[in-house]
Amino acid sequence: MGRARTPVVAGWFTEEPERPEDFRLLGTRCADCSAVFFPREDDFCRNPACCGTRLLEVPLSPRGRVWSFTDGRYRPPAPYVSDPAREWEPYTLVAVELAAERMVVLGQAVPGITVADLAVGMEVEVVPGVLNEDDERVWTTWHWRPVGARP
Amino acid sequence: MGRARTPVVAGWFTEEPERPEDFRLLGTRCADCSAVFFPREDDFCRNPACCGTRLLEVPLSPRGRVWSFTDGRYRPPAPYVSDPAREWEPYTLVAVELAAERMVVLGQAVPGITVADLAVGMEVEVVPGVLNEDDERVWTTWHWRPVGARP
Amino acid sequence: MDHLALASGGSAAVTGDVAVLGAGMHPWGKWGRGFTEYGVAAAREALADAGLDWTRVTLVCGAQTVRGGYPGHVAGAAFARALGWQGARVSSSYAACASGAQAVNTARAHILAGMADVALVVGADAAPKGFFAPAGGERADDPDWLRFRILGATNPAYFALYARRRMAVHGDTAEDFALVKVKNAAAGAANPCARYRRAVTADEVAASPVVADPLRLLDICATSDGAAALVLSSMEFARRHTAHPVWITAVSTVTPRFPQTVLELPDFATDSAAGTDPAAGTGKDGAGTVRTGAVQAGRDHAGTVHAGTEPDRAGFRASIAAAAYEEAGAGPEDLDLAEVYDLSTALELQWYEDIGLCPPGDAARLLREGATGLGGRIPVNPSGGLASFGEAVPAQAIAQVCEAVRQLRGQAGDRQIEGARVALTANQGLFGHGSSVVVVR
Amino acid sequence: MDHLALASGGSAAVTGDVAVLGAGMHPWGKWGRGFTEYGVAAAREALADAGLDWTRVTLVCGAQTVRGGYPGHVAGAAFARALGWQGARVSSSYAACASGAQAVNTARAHILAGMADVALVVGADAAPKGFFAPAGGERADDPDWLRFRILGATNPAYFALYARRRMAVHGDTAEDFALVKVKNAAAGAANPCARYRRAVTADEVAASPVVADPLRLLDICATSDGAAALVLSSMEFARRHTAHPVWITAVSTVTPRFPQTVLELPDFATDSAAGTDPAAGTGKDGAGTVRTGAVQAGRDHAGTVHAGTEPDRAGFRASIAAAAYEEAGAGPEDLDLAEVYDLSTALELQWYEDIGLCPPGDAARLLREGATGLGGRIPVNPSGGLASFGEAVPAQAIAQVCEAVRQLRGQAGDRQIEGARVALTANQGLFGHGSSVVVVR
Ligand SMILES: [Zn+2]
Ligand SMILES: [Zn+2]
Repeated sequence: MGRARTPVVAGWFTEEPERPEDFRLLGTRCADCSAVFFPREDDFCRNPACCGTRLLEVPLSPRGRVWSFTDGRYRPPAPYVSDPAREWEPYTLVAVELAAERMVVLGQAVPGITVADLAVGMEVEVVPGVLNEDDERVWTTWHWRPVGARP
Repeated sequence: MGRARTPVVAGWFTEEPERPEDFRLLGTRCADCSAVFFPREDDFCRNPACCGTRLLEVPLSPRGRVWSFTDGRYRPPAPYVSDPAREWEPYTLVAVELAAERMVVLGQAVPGITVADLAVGMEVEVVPGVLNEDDERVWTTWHWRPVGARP
Repeated sequence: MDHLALASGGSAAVTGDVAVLGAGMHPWGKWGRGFTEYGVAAAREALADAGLDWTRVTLVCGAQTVRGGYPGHVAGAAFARALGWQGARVSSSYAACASGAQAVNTARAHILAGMADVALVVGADAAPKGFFAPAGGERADDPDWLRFRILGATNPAYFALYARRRMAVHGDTAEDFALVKVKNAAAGAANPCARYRRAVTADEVAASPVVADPLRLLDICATSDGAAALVLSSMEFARRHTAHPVWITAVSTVTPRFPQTVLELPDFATDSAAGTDPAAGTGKDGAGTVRTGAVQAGRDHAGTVHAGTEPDRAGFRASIAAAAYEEAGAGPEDLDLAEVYDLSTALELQWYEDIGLCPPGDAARLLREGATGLGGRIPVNPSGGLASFGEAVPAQAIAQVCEAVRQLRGQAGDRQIEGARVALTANQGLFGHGSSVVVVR
Repeated sequence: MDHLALASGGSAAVTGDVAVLGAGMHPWGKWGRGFTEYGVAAAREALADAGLDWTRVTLVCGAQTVRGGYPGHVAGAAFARALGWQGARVSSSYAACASGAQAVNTARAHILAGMADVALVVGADAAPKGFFAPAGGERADDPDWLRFRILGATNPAYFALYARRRMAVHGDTAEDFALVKVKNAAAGAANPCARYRRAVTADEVAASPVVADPLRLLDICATSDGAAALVLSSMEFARRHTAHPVWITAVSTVTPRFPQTVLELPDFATDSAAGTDPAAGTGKDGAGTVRTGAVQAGRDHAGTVHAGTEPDRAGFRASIAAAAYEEAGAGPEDLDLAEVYDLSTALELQWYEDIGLCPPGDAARLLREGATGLGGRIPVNPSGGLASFGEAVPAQAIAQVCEAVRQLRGQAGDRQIEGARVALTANQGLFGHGSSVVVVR
């Protein structure tokens, strides 16, 4: 302990949820036209028919369905952080369709989930995760986990 | 000793002159139209009226006259190499007009020469110099020195 | 074609054609030289092909590389200087994979405006090996930097998401993808400018390592050095200069429409379609009417999933081609060949549908029938495509036009499509860029 | 004006004017936000100024920043997305300090070609503090990287070489240079968009530290965040839309001519004039006739040196303005104001001569007479210039046009030039770029 848990990017998800199940991706919603944005837009609404500048933080739906998925069998280049001394462990990427927002959001799957565990249309939920750790910080992120999979 | 003397850029000047006075900047001359280039062009002649591709190495005139000069009172950013732990020592830059080539070539002045030592029109000559040193190499370059100034 | 209407706001009416007087390329490969040298070689070849002296050029349009430090040494100026400063106007365009077509379009606009009569368009790159990666530094406001930092999502990862989606929605198979490679490798073997010039078998594709499931190494295009150049002119100049010019009748440079409902590089998410009615096209009714249509996902007996609230296809890629067709006054039925951006084998299939060669979901069938191979009804990527070239980003869209020009002139050698008269090129890049060019004779 | 002839090859005949319907800016400063936000703010202001909805725009032309990783997030697309994807055509231009004018010119070409009727031009930057520096990495083929590596030659070093040369050749003094700063600071104090808005005295300039002899900190422009935008349209659209548009009648985007005999950023040397006859202009006689004219240097009683084989001035900067004058069918005598690129105080003086306000060598006299100050015969940099703004590279050339528009419309407040009808802007950037725009009402 002692290393600060730090979001890899500020304001994109609940930083310190009281309970893990309160964890959410955070977007913004235009006060004028209700358009929802993730990643968040804080200055200008991107609806071309709207000149809104009041954008309010809004949690995204915690669950969605797999739109597609893949994995990374080779080490990605920087700024992705990985230990070059260790053998590369593929990670899984999931694109998830959220019903209420009618949008697709990308994320890594929780560690241990492989492409063999996934199918298009499967229900998944967002959970807090760790992207990488260094001497000073534990960099936190969001992960997608199939509903019903063991934590 | 033992650290290799290495030109900071290959092929722009005589690397190992037999005598210091044989040191020259090296350009190229188009075999078709005689246009001279510094820095060297090795593939295509840049005279718009010429399609030449045979470019032959040619030494530039060793002397010229000061076209203009300045200095650097603040530490330049990387990739200029300087020791951030040491107080910044201004260097002097000289733009020199070569008569035969009818061109102006920029370079640092030899260490110790300041703007107070220079005037537009003054005759200067090219001499070998050291740009910086690191653990493995002595990086060599060209310097301009007023004719008659002590080496 | 109902998607034509999608593009009407962003594209103009037919305003005139420009002539292609010359085309030139530096072969693709890994040559270890600077991009400027490749570009000058291609430019000199294009000028020689046009029978025009460099000093006759009044506009140089460069497509920028993102490499090489100071933005690609500012491509247009780098080429103009290397060819020999002669006072011509200059411009440099950047639009990711569409950069080359944007340079073509800038030249076209100048010519049609009467601001230039002979324009030289050049794109060249010296690409690094391996995954494209963002420049160094920390840039939390740069989506391209963030996708690597947070997701490790390389370009092939996105291609793989699209491929898996096609497998789920349309029933495409890994064998279909491999067949694209087999087809393009066969064509590339007949192209002296291609980097890879040998036949590839389906077994070789299947034996190559998985890069991003379901895509294997031979499903994904490499990164290459290369250059391509075109000499363009006004109709008037062309008619005086040559008896049989080839014409560019359309260049589409449209952007997406909000909400952009297909996940694009380098984004983390699509736009939300809630609150707007995609059917309205422009989102003008977006005043608070949040729609919460439930996602419906079902799996049929073949394992094909019918999922999602949005049709996958009414998207940006289709609108790119639609704008080109509209501007050219032509349609998919008029094409004799197409050059499309096969960043992956699966993406080539997507393009069949997006440029209207077949209905959504039918691309693999078209491929299996041999319709898109050399000798087929509508050859796609007769050059060999990115599969045979590898990507040299700013050169690639120009190289597509070079292939069209050579085919329409009957100069394509063993890959010649007999009697070709109409060609379309298409590509898509990061950050909402794409392009499509129509070339005719 | 004999230098007009220099540009005739590179520029086109007068082909038509485009209207400026709207101008907008985000104030310059150090705000700590992203460039896209500045650009959107400027764009929205320009659209509001034009009285046009964003969805009415059919072409977005971005001027790229070199910062921000993936080339400026590809400026045109970044602005189009942030304003809301609506399908418009897009382009992104890069040409160093001339980027903004190139974006204006790309918009103009599209409009004159009938490919767009309403175009939005945007440039924005979020500049780092201190010297501009090349991106990381080792690039022995990149002249911009090499000049830092080998010479430590920053941009101010080049400005200082020009300043010292003027002192030697024309007898300009450090006091003259300071007077430029005093003049521009006085104008900038009246400009709500300027970053520095207070009067500066000659003593303050003289008391500021030397950065690159003979230039002091207050002789050299800072680096800033900022944005500027324009809404342009066709003549037909403008006449329907507004009673009193302002017109752009010329945009010069010419390149140098070989041999380029003035040392330019980021070069190590000029071209050699041996082997070519500069008087011939195009170097077409370059077939081996090496001339070896001796350098003659002499010093007159005032310490002024008459040195060198080439006239310093028959150079690129003069040809930039000459092409603009030719295209606009105007000359320096027609100008009511000029906005020129005062990267350093001394460079502003150089521009007086290059745009033809006075003969070579007379710029300091013109300045001392007060001719170029507000209230003078021909005010230069009534906006306050880079001295008051600091450089936000892709925005700056657009901001110059914004100032011209406000002056010509009579909206310039305390810095208004009465009855202004013709304005010229001019700048020069690295790698053979420069631009000049003529705006009239
Ligand atoms: Zn809104
Ligand atoms: Zn030559």
